[in-house]
Amino acid sequence: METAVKAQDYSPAPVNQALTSDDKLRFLREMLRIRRFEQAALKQYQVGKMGGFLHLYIGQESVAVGAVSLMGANDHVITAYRDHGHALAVGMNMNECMAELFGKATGCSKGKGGSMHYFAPDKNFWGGHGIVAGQTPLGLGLAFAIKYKGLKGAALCFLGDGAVNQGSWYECLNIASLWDLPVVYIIENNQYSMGTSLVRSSAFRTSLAERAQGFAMDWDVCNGEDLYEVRAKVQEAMDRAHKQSRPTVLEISTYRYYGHSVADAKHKVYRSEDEIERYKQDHDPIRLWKTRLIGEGVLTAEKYDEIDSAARQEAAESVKFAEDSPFPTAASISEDIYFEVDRQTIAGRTGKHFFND
Amino acid sequence: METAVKAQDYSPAPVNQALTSDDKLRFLREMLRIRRFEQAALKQYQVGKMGGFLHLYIGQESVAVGAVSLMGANDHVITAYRDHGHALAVGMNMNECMAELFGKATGCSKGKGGSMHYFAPDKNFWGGHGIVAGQTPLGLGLAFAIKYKGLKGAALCFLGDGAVNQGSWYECLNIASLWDLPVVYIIENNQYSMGTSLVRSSAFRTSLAERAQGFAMDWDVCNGEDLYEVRAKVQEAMDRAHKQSRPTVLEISTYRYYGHSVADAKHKVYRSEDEIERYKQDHDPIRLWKTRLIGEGVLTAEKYDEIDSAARQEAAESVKFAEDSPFPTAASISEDIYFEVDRQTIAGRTGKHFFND
Amino acid sequence: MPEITYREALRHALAEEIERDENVVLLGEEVAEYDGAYKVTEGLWKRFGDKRVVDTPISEAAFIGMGVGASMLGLRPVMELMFWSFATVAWDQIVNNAGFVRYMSGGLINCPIVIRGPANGGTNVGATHSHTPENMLANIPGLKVVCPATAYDAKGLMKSAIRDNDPVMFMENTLLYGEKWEVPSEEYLIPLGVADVKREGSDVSLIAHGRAVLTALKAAELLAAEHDIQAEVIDLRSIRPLDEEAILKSVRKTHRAVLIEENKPFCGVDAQISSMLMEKAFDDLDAPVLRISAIDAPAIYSPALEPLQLPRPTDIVSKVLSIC
Amino acid sequence: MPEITYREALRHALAEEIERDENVVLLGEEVAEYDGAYKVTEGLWKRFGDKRVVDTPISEAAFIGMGVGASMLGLRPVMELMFWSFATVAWDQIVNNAGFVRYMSGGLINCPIVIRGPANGGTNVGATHSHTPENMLANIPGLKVVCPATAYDAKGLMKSAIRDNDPVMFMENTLLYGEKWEVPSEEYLIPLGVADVKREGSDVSLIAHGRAVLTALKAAELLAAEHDIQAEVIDLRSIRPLDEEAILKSVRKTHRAVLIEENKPFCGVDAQISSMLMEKAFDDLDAPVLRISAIDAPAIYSPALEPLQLPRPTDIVSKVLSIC
Ligand SMILES: Cc1ncc(C[n+]2csc(CCOP(=O)(O)OP(=O)(O)O)c2C)c(N)n1
Ligand SMILES: Cc1ncc(C[n+]2csc(CCOP(=O)(O)OP(=O)(O)O)c2C)c(N)n1
Ligand SMILES: [Mg+2]
Ligand SMILES: [Mg+2]
Repeated sequence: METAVKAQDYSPAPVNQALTSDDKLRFLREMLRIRRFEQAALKQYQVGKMGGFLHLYIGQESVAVGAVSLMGANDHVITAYRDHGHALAVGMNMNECMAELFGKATGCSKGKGGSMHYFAPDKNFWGGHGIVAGQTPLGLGLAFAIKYKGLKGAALCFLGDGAVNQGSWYECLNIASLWDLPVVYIIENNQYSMGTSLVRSSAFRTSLAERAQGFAMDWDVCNGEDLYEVRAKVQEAMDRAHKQSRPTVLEISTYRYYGHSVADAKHKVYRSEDEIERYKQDHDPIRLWKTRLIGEGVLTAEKYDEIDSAARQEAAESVKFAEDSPFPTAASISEDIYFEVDRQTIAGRTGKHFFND
Repeated sequence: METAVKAQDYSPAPVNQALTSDDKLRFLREMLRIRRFEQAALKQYQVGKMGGFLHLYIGQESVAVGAVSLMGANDHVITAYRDHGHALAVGMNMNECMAELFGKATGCSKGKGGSMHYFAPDKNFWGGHGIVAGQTPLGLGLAFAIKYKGLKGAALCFLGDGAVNQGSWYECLNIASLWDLPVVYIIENNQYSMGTSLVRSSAFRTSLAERAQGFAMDWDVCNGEDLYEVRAKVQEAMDRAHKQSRPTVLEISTYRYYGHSVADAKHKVYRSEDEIERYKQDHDPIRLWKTRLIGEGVLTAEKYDEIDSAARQEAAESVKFAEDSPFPTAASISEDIYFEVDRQTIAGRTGKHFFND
Repeated sequence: MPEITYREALRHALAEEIERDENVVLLGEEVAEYDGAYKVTEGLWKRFGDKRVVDTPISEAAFIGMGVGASMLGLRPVMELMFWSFATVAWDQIVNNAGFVRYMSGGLINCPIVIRGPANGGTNVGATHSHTPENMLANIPGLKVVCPATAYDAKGLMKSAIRDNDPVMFMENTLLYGEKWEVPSEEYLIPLGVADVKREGSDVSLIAHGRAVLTALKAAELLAAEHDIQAEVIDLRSIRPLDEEAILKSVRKTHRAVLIEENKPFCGVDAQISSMLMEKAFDDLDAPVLRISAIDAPAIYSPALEPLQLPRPTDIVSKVLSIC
Repeated sequence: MPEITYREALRHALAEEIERDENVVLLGEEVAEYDGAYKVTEGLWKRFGDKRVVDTPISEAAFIGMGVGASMLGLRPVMELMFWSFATVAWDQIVNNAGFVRYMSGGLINCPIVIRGPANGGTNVGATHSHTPENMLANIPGLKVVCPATAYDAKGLMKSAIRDNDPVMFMENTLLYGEKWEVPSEEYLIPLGVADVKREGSDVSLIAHGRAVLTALKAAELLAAEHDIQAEVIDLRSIRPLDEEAILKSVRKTHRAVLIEENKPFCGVDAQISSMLMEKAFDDLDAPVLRISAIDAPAIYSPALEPLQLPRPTDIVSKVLSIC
């Protein structure tokens, strides 16, 4: 597999020109934090510290970090179940994320949501959604609310290359275009939906993003291995949202190194090891960014190791934090269902809300 | 309103060249039968002979008649709730159709389905579906079955210009294109979905059909006022289905003279009387066909009147038939729910199927 | 007190809440320029404009999900489903998004959304248009479900639903839109979770929700007039939260109950009520609690037959006589 | 008799029916080349090829509807939902198409389709992936609903479901896929609508379906061993059609019943069973029929907590002791 889009140099893009060395190192740090967090999580999963699914973001780090790096106070983000990257990128800390995987009370969702359902509304991060493409109407709603409130913002809504075949998304494209809603749909095209390659799941001409055209909506494709390109193209889309209140579909080609989830035992059957290796060697976004920054004189090998060690360290500490945290109490199973009940408002105290006896 | 597509002469198309005078008169007869049936139904609705909704097909007759005229033994058709035209075009008789509106036991669905739910599987007609776009996955299934059985056939699936904004249809487009299924989606673009004009419900560039392009599917637009054009364009799509097992989206512009349903009291508010009159004067498919056939020397004014009278007569008789027919028995409410119960098979006699006591 | 229709009562509730809170926005198919398919929102677009009353394409999954998303950011969308039947194409958004996002976020999020529209049989529109999903949606912890039977209740409950900080599924009835009841001109609220004794009685409790309440009231008249039986009629009004106390209080007084609903019987709301009475009023009952539901078939079209499919006063009378 | 897993039993049923009837075709996400997300269809694509075992895009609404449409033309599609939870995006197709098309066509059409997949909590996949919609779907006249608890039942019921000429919603359980039971090598069928007495007893009836049957069996062991109470365990197997006779027979013998299900309580299947017992076994009951369901909250993720949310043997024991 080659990434669908050939690399060009996007470093001259204004949004990249404006970056300081610190910014660039920060992106490296954020990508490494994601990768090390995921690796640590994988290890813990394998020793039975968590249940359910674990969908790793490794290989795709540039997408979340690049896109989220452009967010301002009125920009919001929402994604699917492969949500750890976006969560860390918006500034959630590893502790709450790892604890969530462990099902601990200190998790970002108090152990109630698990890997697929991270949330941080205070960081404009609205999840973490388990039903494929289920986040796409919600993302539309974020955009609707932004516009309704008269704010200059955008809703970034991520979805996968398999998710594009859920119909609700097309309903969203129509409404977004018809009503001029500031939503940016980012297809993270990692070439597979579970064990199904792109061409086995989707009929398209040049790209999936082109499907937006029939809705009179702007669209573009983007090589996700290059953080500069991600930033340049996402910025274009966000400008369109901020300045014209117009939506965009942006398809970013990327790749996942691991299986669909950790339970995916066949991911070296439906694609070759070779393919995986090639991506790691030639298209790894962290490796490419590192090379780029060294070339720019912003980074040294030592500095890289230092940042990487810190990320590993943070991940290790998050495991310890998760390990040491308490499980939710049994009583908490029945909390966080109704706002009114949780707050014990009059509404929450009126009538029977739960029916176990 | 002008029809979106300018008229060209499609009479030279092979499929039209092949027509005999009798064929041409038959199409006239079928269009008139639909119109007179609908007018009779309207009258009966207004005097309280039926309940629920009544969605009239008047103005759109050329679409159903033109498309259905091309069907062979292995071609199937399915549509939405505005289904009387298609039903009569496939050869259902007025009696069973009118009786269904009256809710009589002699109705095509024994009075159980009503106006929106006509069926005639023996005539390859699979309904009549009340949920907007709900027929589109079913139409896909007809195409799947045709192909599975190794038959050379097509599924004609009609939908409205409002229905295109139901997501399930896009899922169908993808599967149809991906799997080479012989389905023809015909958008009957009558410019309105209830009280909402095309531009208020849909974002598009040149047409709704163009949305198929992103799914690498052939598409076309068609001026529905001209029966020759309808036949020429539908034939192209059916050839594609028959010969290449490839799907098509064909958007046929048309117009409805009455409200969305008879209950629609505002249809001269959301569009002008002028617009309606203009269509009736300049774009009426029956009037145009009549003029055409007179020009071709196939029809005389007298012959037209004769055909029209027969259609009116048939409609009047169907009212009488419906009137004279019995209502279903109360016991029949509980029939036609499970095949196995209806046939009193062993499966149907095992366990409790109904829970009123 | 002025008499107004159920439809007007709803409209007044909507108008008052739009005026009261700038975050309230109405959305749905034909709700604005067309004034609503059933005219519940008549005049509101004209009065409040494009921003507050919004026509949507026929895209229930997207626009219901959009409403949920917008509610997460603090709007209070009131979404019209032209029929509750069309919830079938937005089921995921209702259940998984509106219903579960609070829980899955450990309480970080709440969705102050109202989804409203008619949910009833009896109008000869066939099986696809006659769904009554109150039982299914009340099965979902995280959702609230309300089924008003009168104009008075409709208005007071709607205002509470809009102010509620949880998602409320508000089920109206097209057969009631044109019916009139006394409704005060002054503002009032009816809390969710409080049943209403629509008629006092001592011999048997008729427990119902939605239009079945009116059927029960008619049955109660017949029972009094023809059989000297005083039936108490309890209107649940709100299915979740549910006023179990009111039900128990009545049954502990009458010792007999007949449950009436217009839904299909299997796992209907009344199955839940009956099982609750079984558990909590076993020793109070002098006879089995009986149920009357719609005849267990998809809604039939035939205008001559459909009235037979729904519970009638005489059906209730017979059931009552069988245990009294 | 050989012991095979629940998963293998299903697979054998599918393979046998594919061989028997050329109209049987399996469709779903990852069912073919990937061998199935839960490996139920493992090896079938290799064995039967592209035509009979088909991978679909992630488009449940379209492919379930497609299956219904194809079944109208005489195919017998067996559709896998990777999780029954994903039925939320195909609800319209299941209810309005599969459920109602026969009725609305006055009996002209039937839909011999099976929709199958796991429907259960207990695997720490969170609320969006833990739906148990048997109550909702059994509410729909026109649909059939089956919930096998053992490999033996799974195989026999699956074969009947595929041969049935009505739409059958077949709900499996991921926690059971790897469990083994004795299953004969010879062909056999288990009819829909026949409950199974999984354990005979005289003191109390434990009535359950799906995995809750196994929990009930464990509880019965505890009751026998520790409390000298002989519980009879009735496995409903099929929810609609329902074997009311078997339930009544057992309760008329034991005079006491506890109902157990893994669904949420409000309008669960056991609400229906309890209301039926209320009506038909009122005088046979020596104590109220009690229910145990999942704790009434969306499914919690936490692996430490989720086991507490589902009914446990000890929960059943306590309930039984409260009435015995
Ligand atoms: C409606 C629905 N159908 C199926 C699934 C099961 N499922 C979870 S992820 C997935 C694949 C999605 O692939 P893609 O959109 O490409 O995202 P990626 O996993 O590659 O990030 C599937 C089939 C689901 N969660 N929801
Ligand atoms: C899912 C769903 N939403 C809404 C409706 C109500 N409804 C019935 S027809 C209709 C308009 C459809 O317009 P269009 O597709 O253009 O078809 P036309 O009526 O013009 O033939 C609407 C909104 C419905 N039946 N189903
Ligand atoms: Mg992917
Ligand atoms: Mg239209």
